[in-house]
Amino acid sequence: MSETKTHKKRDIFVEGPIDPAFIAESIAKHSTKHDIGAHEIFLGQVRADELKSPQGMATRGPATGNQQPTTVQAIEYTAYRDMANEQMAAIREEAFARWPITCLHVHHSQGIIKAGELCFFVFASSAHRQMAREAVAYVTDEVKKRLPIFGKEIFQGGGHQWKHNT
Amino acid sequence: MSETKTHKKRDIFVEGPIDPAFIAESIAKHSTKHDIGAHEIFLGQVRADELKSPQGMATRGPATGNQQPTTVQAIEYTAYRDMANEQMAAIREEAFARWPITCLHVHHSQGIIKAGELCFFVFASSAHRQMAREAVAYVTDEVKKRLPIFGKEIFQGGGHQWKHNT
Amino acid sequence: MDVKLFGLIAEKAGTERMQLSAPDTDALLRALEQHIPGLSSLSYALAVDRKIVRDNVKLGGGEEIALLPPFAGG
Amino acid sequence: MDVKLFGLIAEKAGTERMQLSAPDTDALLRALEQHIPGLSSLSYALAVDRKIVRDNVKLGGGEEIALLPPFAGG
Repeated sequence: MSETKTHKKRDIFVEGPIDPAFIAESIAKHSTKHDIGAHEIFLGQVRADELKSPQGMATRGPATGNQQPTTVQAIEYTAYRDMANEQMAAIREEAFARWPITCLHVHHSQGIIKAGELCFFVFASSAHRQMAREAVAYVTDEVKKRLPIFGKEIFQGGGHQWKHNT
Repeated sequence: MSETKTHKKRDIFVEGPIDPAFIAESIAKHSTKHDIGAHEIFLGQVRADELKSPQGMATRGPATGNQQPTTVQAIEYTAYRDMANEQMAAIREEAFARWPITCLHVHHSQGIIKAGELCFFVFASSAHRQMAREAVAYVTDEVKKRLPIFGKEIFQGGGHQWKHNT
Repeated sequence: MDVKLFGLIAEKAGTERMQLSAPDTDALLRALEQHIPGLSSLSYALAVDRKIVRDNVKLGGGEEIALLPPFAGG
Repeated sequence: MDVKLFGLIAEKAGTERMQLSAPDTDALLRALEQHIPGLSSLSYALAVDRKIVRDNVKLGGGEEIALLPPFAGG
């Protein structure tokens, strides 16, 4: 990837869930790059987590309707978009400096993403598998740590709590 | 995944390249599994490698037409299919024994796969990212080491040599 | 200056934006804790011009300020 | 017994199948090296009933035998 492309202003956010057809298109675009031998992809999917303890409810808002929320029905993602994109640009440069990868694509959802839907897509390609593998692991972990993205877990039957990465 | 499913006879081989649309379908099928939070995917793509040294030609057959083959145009994959599927079943059991993954899918091409086309697809899903990531790395490496799959690199302008994993 | 609020903090404050003036980030945080109920008991970070700031820094008034609750991307 | 040949070895032998009889794998390999030009200088593994065998094992005649050049999957 050229310096120009690396520094290009990119917006990783997409409205709503990530469509598997979009992932297929993204993969297919690489068929013209004949120096690529390996693609590594990470996808985040919204889990229908069960609420385990009442402490978990400490931060939820006033329950509406059913007073016993149980499982996560959806996550509503919001982001400090400008800062998130700047952080992502920094992570991207770190990844290109560290591994000889051919390309790197990252997308994250905004808005309401239901359980079973995809909210996060990290995709790296390289000549050999080790580089793409390590780059995807690094980028996935750093995005979770460094990007100001907020997730409101919405419970079945009403109520919510704020997710936080550990 | 249930014991029965783990031991089901599976055939990993597909004729020709792996279609990105097939990958999309495979991803989409997991939207009903609400305990999945992470998918990790590895894809192998045929590289148009350049022939670097005359030693590389030691095993190629009689050149036809052009006597100076340069880059790999395609790989023709053949396999000892029964043994490969048995080895894959063993690797699958090792992966399920070692990581709490929800599912694991592996597909490999047979026949002629052109540069830029996909020949190998490894896909694991789990609640959290670390397990799927490690399982895909393990399965990818073990498949390359243990499955009797053979690759004839066909050069542009004629001639070929036999690929071998290092 | 304009302070952006996100997630749980925006929820507690009942708004995504607040207008305050302060000479430095320590003073700004004291003002924010007065305006947002329970802020002092929450875990958050302060960003000045889209960078997280941990020590006290002077503010000119033109900075982009944001209060960030724990991250949850991915 | 029926011996399956693959990849480079099938190419050298000019066939994907060979009929030979031998009491054990060592004797079988000697017979194969006589029939396939240059086999002794190649890197290969022998599989008996779809498992790679490194030591000499007795053969009853009903086994599935295969000669495997280096693997190239993935």
